Amino acid sequence: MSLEINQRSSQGVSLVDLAGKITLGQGSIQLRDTVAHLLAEGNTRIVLNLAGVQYVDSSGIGELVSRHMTTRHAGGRLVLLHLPPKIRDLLQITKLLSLFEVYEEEAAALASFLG
Amino acid sequence: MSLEINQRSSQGVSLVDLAGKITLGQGSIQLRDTVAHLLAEGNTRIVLNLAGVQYVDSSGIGELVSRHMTTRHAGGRLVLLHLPPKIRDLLQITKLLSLFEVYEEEAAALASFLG
Amino acid sequence: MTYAEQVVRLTIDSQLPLIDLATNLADQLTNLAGFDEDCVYWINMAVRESVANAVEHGNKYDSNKQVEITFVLAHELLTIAVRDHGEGFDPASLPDPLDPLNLLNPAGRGILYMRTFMDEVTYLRHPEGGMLVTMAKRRQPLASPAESAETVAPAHPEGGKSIGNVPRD
Amino acid sequence: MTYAEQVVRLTIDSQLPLIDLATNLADQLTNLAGFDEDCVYWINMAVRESVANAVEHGNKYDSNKQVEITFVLAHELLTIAVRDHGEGFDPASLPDPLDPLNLLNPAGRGILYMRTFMDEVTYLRHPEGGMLVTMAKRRQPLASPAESAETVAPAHPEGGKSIGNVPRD
Ligand SMILES: Nc1ncnc2c1ncn2[C@@H]1O[C@H](COP(=O)(O)OP(=O)(O)O)[C@@H](O)[C@H]1O
Ligand SMILES: Nc1ncnc2c1ncn2[C@@H]1O[C@H](COP(=O)(O)OP(=O)(O)O)[C@@H](O)[C@H]1O
Repeated sequence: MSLEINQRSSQGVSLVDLAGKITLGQGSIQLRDTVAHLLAEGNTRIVLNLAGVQYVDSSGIGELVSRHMTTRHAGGRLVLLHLPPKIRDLLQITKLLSLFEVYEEEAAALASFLG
Repeated sequence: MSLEINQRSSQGVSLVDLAGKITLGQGSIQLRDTVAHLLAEGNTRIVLNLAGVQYVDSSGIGELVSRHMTTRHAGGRLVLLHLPPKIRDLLQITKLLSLFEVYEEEAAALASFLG
Repeated sequence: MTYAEQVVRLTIDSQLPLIDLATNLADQLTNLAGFDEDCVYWINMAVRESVANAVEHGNKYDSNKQVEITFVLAHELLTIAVRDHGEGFDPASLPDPLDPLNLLNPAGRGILYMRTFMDEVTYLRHPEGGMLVTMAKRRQPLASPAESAETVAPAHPEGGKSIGNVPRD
Repeated sequence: MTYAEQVVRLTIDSQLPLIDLATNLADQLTNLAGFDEDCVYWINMAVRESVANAVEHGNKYDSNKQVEITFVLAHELLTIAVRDHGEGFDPASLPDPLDPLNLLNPAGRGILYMRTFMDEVTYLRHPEGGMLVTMAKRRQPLASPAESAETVAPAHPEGGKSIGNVPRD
């Protein structure tokens, strides 16, 4: 598998640990399905942990945008944790960085939902 | 470099530690030059340590045969140490295994010169 | 390594899993050419985007149509040409992914990334049909003919960012 | 992965350092095809030997002449064809490297290795000039269309030696 996905939950927040590549085809589809599944079960507080992601293509960037919007439309929030520098560059190039809430600490990402 | 070569000497025997690939071109040429250099300096007791060699092509196998013969013609002996299984297979396929003295222990390879 | 121009071409069927073959080949050639780690990464991505477009939009996943990726490694320049056998398109007609109205689109950013990571990107309709994308990246000229490719200085020895023009907000 | 036949072709200039591109591509395809580790290694070597012959004996290191390596991954068989643009030769006229008189020769073992590691090797003079070597290796048929390539059983699940006919003395 090019993308490995592990799910945890903590304090009513769903943590999705991603590792590998989010690219056109398999990777993007897996991410879409995972978020759809969480929302369908009423889990609308989502942290995507990108620590293990080495590679995202334009399809993957589009997927992050779409998952962010789908979650918002479901009345929830999707935030990013451990954004690797190269993916940060990609978001910046396409003026998307300000769209996302980005955290460097898991505790901070979780705390953002307790406000 | 595809082939790394380190030289040591012990009890009047030259030990040549090889790591990487012995293939057509650079790798085969480096091995040839190393043995030529040893023989030119009168070092005719040679142990080739192949522990770090992952890959030998037919050119490299030919090079081993030629270096064995050159050393013998110079009145010396060239033996092999730590022959990896795949290279053993290659020598066997071409009926060359019995040509070489092969040792699994450095001490045994060195001792073979003390007879 | 000799200093003649080196030409390498890969032809693949229009299948997504085969795109990795093109990006891995790109990595080997950019490493051979002495590009630094960041450049290797971004050129890889430009190759992925262009080959993905050829498979997806050009050949429309038709496995009987091929994508040809040609790498030309010259003294000062790496050129990568990607050819498909689709209907072609007019790049001038594309929506601008940086337009606020398009920012949230799920797609449409690939060509922008290619233009950002490569020094030059041109789109041409191939005279025999299909699209031909040509991307070029300048390399650090080799120091001296006596040196081997392994000892060539990285393309960006100052270690700075290799992205040409990332907008910093 | 789809189950259609996959065709991949690499074209390289006749330079020794570019042979690695062909063997690395072979590794990716044999892994994708589900061959076990030993098979991957020996097929790699058959590719190296055949491409080295094309560069050295066929094209005689003429950098203006190319070598084309075509991989066809079908359901039951991986076929690898190597084409050069040299004068060609008659394989039947070659000295036998296992003849006691030839055992100590510095060269002449490449084709024997190719024949040992592959299930079939044929040499043809290409009608348009040059030599065409075609090598085939049987693969374990894919278990079920529902399975992805990643879960395919290795070609030799018993874990035995993958060399067809190593003489054991
Ligand atoms: N090789 C091609 N053949 C036909 N159309 C193409 C090709 N490459 C790109 N396009 C068109 O340009 C558009 C923008 O491409 P791109 O910026 O890569 O974004 P995306 O692939 O995400 O849509 C595509 O949606 C497609 O309409
Ligand atoms: N593609 C080729 N074109 C012309 N001659 C070839 C080609 N491949 C092999 N040969 C001839 O066959 C001989 C044996 O090849 P091989 O068994 O690979 O051993 P080696 O390459 O070490 O000589 C070569 O020496 C050469 O004369």
